[in-house]
Amino acid sequence: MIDEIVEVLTNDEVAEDFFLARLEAPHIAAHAQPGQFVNVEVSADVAPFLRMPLSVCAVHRQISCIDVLYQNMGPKSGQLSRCRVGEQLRCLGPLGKAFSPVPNTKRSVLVGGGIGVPPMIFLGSELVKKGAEVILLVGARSAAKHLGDSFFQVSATRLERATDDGSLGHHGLVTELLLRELATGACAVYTCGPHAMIEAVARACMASDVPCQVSLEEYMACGIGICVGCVVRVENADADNAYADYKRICVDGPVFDAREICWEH
Amino acid sequence: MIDEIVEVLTNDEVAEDFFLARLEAPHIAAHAQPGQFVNVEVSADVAPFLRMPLSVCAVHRQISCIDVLYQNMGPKSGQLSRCRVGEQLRCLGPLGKAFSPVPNTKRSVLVGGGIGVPPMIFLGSELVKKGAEVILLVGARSAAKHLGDSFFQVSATRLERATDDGSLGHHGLVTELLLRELATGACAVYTCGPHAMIEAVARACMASDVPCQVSLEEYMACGIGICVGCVVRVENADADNAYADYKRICVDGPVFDAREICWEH
Amino acid sequence: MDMSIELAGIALRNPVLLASGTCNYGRELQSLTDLSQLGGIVTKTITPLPRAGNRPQRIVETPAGMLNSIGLQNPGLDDFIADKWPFLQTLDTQVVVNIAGHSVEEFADMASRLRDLRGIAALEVNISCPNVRAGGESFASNARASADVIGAVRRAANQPVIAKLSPNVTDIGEIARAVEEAGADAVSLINTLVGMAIDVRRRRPLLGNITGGLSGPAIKPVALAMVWKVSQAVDIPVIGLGGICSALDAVEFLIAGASAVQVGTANFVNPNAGAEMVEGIRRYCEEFGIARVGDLVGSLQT
Amino acid sequence: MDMSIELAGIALRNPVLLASGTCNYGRELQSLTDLSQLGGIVTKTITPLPRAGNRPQRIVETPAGMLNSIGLQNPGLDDFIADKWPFLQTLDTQVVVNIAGHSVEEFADMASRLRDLRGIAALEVNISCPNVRAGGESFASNARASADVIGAVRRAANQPVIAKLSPNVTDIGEIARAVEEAGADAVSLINTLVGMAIDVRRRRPLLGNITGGLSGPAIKPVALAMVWKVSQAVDIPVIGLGGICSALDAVEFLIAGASAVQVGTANFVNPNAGAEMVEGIRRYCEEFGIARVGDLVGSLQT
Ligand SMILES: Cc1cc2nc3c(=O)[nH]c(=O)nc-3n(C[C@H](O)[C@H](O)[C@H](O)COP(=O)(O)OP(=O)(O)OC[C@H]3O[C@@H](n4cnc5c(N)ncnc54)[C@H](O)[C@@H]3O)c2cc1C
Ligand SMILES: Cc1cc2nc3c(=O)[nH]c(=O)nc-3n(C[C@H](O)[C@H](O)[C@H](O)COP(=O)(O)OP(=O)(O)OC[C@H]3O[C@@H](n4cnc5c(N)ncnc54)[C@H](O)[C@@H]3O)c2cc1C
Ligand SMILES: Cc1cc2nc3c(=O)[nH]c(=O)nc-3n(C[C@H](O)[C@H](O)[C@H](O)COP(=O)(O)O)c2cc1C
Ligand SMILES: Cc1cc2nc3c(=O)[nH]c(=O)nc-3n(C[C@H](O)[C@H](O)[C@H](O)COP(=O)(O)O)c2cc1C
Ligand code: FES
Ligand code: FES
Repeated sequence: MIDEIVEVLTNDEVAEDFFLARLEAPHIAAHAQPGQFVNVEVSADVAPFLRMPLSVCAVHRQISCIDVLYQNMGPKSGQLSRCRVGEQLRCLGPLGKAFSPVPNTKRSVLVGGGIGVPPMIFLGSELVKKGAEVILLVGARSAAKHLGDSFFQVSATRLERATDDGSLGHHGLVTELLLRELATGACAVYTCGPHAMIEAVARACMASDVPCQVSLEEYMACGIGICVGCVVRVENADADNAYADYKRICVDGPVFDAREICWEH
Repeated sequence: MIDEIVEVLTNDEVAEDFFLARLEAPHIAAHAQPGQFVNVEVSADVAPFLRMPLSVCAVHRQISCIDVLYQNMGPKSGQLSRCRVGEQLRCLGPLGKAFSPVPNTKRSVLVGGGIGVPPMIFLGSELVKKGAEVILLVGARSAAKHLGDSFFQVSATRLERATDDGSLGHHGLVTELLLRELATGACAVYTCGPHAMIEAVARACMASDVPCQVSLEEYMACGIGICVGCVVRVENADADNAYADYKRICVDGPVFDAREICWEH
Repeated sequence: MDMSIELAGIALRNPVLLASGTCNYGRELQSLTDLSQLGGIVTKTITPLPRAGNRPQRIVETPAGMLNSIGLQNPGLDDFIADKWPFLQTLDTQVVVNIAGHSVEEFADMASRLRDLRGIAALEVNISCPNVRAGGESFASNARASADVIGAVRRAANQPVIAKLSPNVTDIGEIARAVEEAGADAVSLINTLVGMAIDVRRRRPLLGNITGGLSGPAIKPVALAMVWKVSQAVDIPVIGLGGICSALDAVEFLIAGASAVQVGTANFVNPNAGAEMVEGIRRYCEEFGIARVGDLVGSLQT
Repeated sequence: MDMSIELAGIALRNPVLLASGTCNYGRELQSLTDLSQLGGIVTKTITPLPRAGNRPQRIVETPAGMLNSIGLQNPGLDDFIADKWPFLQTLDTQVVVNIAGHSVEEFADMASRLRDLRGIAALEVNISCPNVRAGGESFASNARASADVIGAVRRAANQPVIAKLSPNVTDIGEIARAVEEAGADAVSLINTLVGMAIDVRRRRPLLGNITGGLSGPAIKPVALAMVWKVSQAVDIPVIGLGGICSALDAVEFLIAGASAVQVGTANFVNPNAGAEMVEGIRRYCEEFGIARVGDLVGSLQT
């Protein structure tokens, strides 16, 4: 993990409010694993002040690049979307713990939603490379909010979509698609997206004893474990050690085993 | 005076750290007089926060444009220097009181230094148009810090330069050039630049009873008289009214008669 | 969509006022904004006698804010009545007159001399300036001194009295309760935070007065926390200000418990900020189905 | 160019330390910066027993700053001694250990249990947390309570004692004098300002703990004014912090009277900020012909 000065090679709107940026980042490209993220300084000025955490969406080792896929929803993402090709940014990474594919499982089911899709794209492509069967389930509010098939080409052996309004794929929740997959046979599940979706996926998997790894998000300041701000409550057996009630998502995660997380509340 | 949305038509470095920007500003171009300024919102974000006051350097009524000439010396000017052609900015103006050319004086001597040169360029061109004899004296630390002759073509019948290091024109202070002019005969003097220069010019003129108008600068927040921040101490006859000790440069100035200003301290 | 607010007996067209010292006495803004779009304006602090204010430099920008050391330069009460008020009276908006003095008597004097002025919506009492008796410590930093001033003004005035509180205190809730007991009809907060900036080349303070008052977006979180705290400490209405630049900033203050807001430093960056804010608050209420802006006040769910 | 500083008997390689709670216990920064380039680091506050801290959301950005409500999540003294100290001891930089408790006794206990730990440069006492006896009001908001804590720690400790002051008070100079009399060897300021942010869509506080501590560039002018004020109020050395991001920010604090500075929130944006600052201060001194960085301290011309 280093604080790399990266150059913006491309930065284009690829779907409604979604931007894809390619960054020349030799160190990060060489080491990033699916589920890991980077913390990008989108402006050298005092506002926006904090860096912007972004999941690695793809790595292109031969050209020393990584891709990040982000939604324009506020000051930081807005600033990043205005970055010009050729600009240089400080980019800290790769950060956090990656997914650790469950050994000898032929079938992997990936469930992604919203800004949780990028890490699924990266994970899917790595699993496909290893010759695994990868079912990628993607949920969004409407067809317009879905990324085009091209984004998933190398990331899944089968792609299924769900929309709340039925404008594309399954009319309903992506978790309903998951239940079908869980019913059809043994598999391992990996998920990232809105908290409600992740929780539903985790509970479904735990209910049917399917291994499930979740990638969580929380507001971050440092991304490297020094502010203790980005925490999630975890199951803590040791009543005498309240310190272990919360873990830092940026260093102990963002990927956790579903059973580690304290889902109530 | 209005808060006009202006478009940046050009924005180029024209001398060491000096930028010339042409702004399409129909209202301001139609009304701006020499000595007046605009207050430009260089960023919509919270930093830089305040607007940047800029003297009008030239107006091009036929194409509804104004030129501003600025030095890159910090956050606001840096931000402005990065503005791209086609960008739109809020620009409040024209602001402040203009120079009021002294009636029936054939000879006008203009003394400018540093970022005080732009208003002299504008004033000079208006006086030359009126057929007056205009002697423009410009001072700077070194030749490199001087603007090229092209900037002064239409603004003077005679241009003289001074440099502290003698690398161009008179070796010494621009005020020494002024003394020569004061000695050669009747004239009216107009000046803008570093405070020390303005004060020397004002004192020299007052000593030889030559009418002198000075354009002052002070740190500004609003530029329209509502913050009472940009004040200068003036001669105040009325001992009972301390309120009159200070005047607001943005609305009562920036142009003052040299005799109005309280020069001590 | 009902934008009106009733506050300490003052009927406001909407909850947005311009803050004292950031709109002078109204004249300059005439040509740049429509003051009749606002709930009201608060005039710059006037003192019994004319004041010169502090020596320049009086302003410097800081991260997401600014420092000022104007020092209450103002024409004094006589000139205000003779020259400023006739114009202010013609405005189609509520005008709150902000006053300050160096002793309880000075404050009371001003209030009684302002009784006769028709059309003053309220007096806002700036207790943040130094108390000459108590060796220059500000009235606002002491509950007892604050109560003495407000009590005296309340007795002398025939308009609603708003106590303007300083954030430079250990417990602003205590001060708020003290002025409420002394008869304040409302409180407004916050005034500026004490701050400083240094010129590292000359190793001198950037401001002629060494320290100044910090305002602007930088202080918004502090102001919001204090407004929330005070609105729980007192029963009189709270007017919130401090770094409010956008409609959503204003909405945060209303939700935290403010019945109205004041726009200060934002006027310097956008002289039309107040009017634009009124429109933005209206849009927010429509989007979230709020019928009366008053329904937002203190609606924070904790 | 002599960058060294001697402060309350502690020899610092240079005047730049990392602030408590912004470098955890040092480990995480190892790979991202060279801690031996720094004057020292201050470890995150430890309490007698492990603490869970506050529920999330614990962080939110604000204009030129951020709010945090970590709530002193820490492993407690035993784990600190067993697990954190052995690593800290190996660092080639001064390590200041920051402690907190809920009663005077808890503070004193911790100090005595830390006597045996070899190599602690100093104790920094975080008196900003709530005093359970005095119904949750923070020690730091009361001169007497602050003095009681510092006095007890001073008697129990065998290292220099630094009192870390809160800015949320009426007169920080008074608190500083009180802890000086109680035996503090130095004071550090400022801790965070109380602040708040509201989610206008859900009309809820953005932080799980409702309010939080404001830090970052936004508070720099406030911190600088307080450092200047305190350095005139006391004779013991002052350590300045609050919004310091650049070398020139640090220089402002030294000129205002700080003998050393701490870098806090800036670490989150640039984990190498401290080391870069040391270089920047050196360049500043060279440019302005300052032979010893100590010559800058308190050199403000007013
Ligand atoms: C590990 C991790 C990986 C992420 N990966 C991606 C990604 O691949 N693509 C993507 O579009 N977004 C991703 N995000 C979210 C992204 O970092 C935030 O949406 C972004 O910071 C928004 O900032 P803003 O100023 O544009 O919007 P804001 O208006 O500031 O916030 C919009 C939303 O983002 C949240 N947010 C803002 N700042 C932060 C922060 N510093 N840390 C965490 N949440 C924040 C806010 O709570 C709010 O819900 C990731 C976040 C984390 C923690
Ligand atoms: C009436 C008037 C006309 C001006 N005309 C010109 C011009 O034509 N060309 C030009 O280059 N500059 C002009 N200036 C100065 C210019 O506005 C400032 O230099 C600019 O704001 C610097 O900001 P900064 O952030 O780039 O630099 P900073 O690092 O902020 O400051 C650099 C210098 O500018 C001063 N300054 C910073 N902000 C302001 C402000 N808001 N108001 C006044 N002074 C400030 C500082 O005191 C410092 O001395 C004018 C100023 C005034 C008041
Ligand atoms: C330049 C300036 C002058 C001010 N003058 C006064 C004043 O005369 N009386 C007063 O009560 N408050 C005065 N204030 C304080 C503001 O009314 C307001 O309380 C403070 O600035 C915080 O709000 P803001 O961040 O929106 O500006 C002044 C503020 C500024 C920036
Ligand atoms: C996330 C975070 C955690 C903090 N934790 C502590 C702490 O445990 N103990 C302490 O004394 N100060 C703590 N502080 C306060 C800082 O040490 C510092 O006093 C304050 O943030 C102001 O400095 P800054 O603006 O440079 O960050 C914390 C600050 C932040 C932002
Ligand atoms: S973001 Fe700072 S600890 Fe995770
Ligand atoms: S800049 Fe505000 S009064 Fe002149």
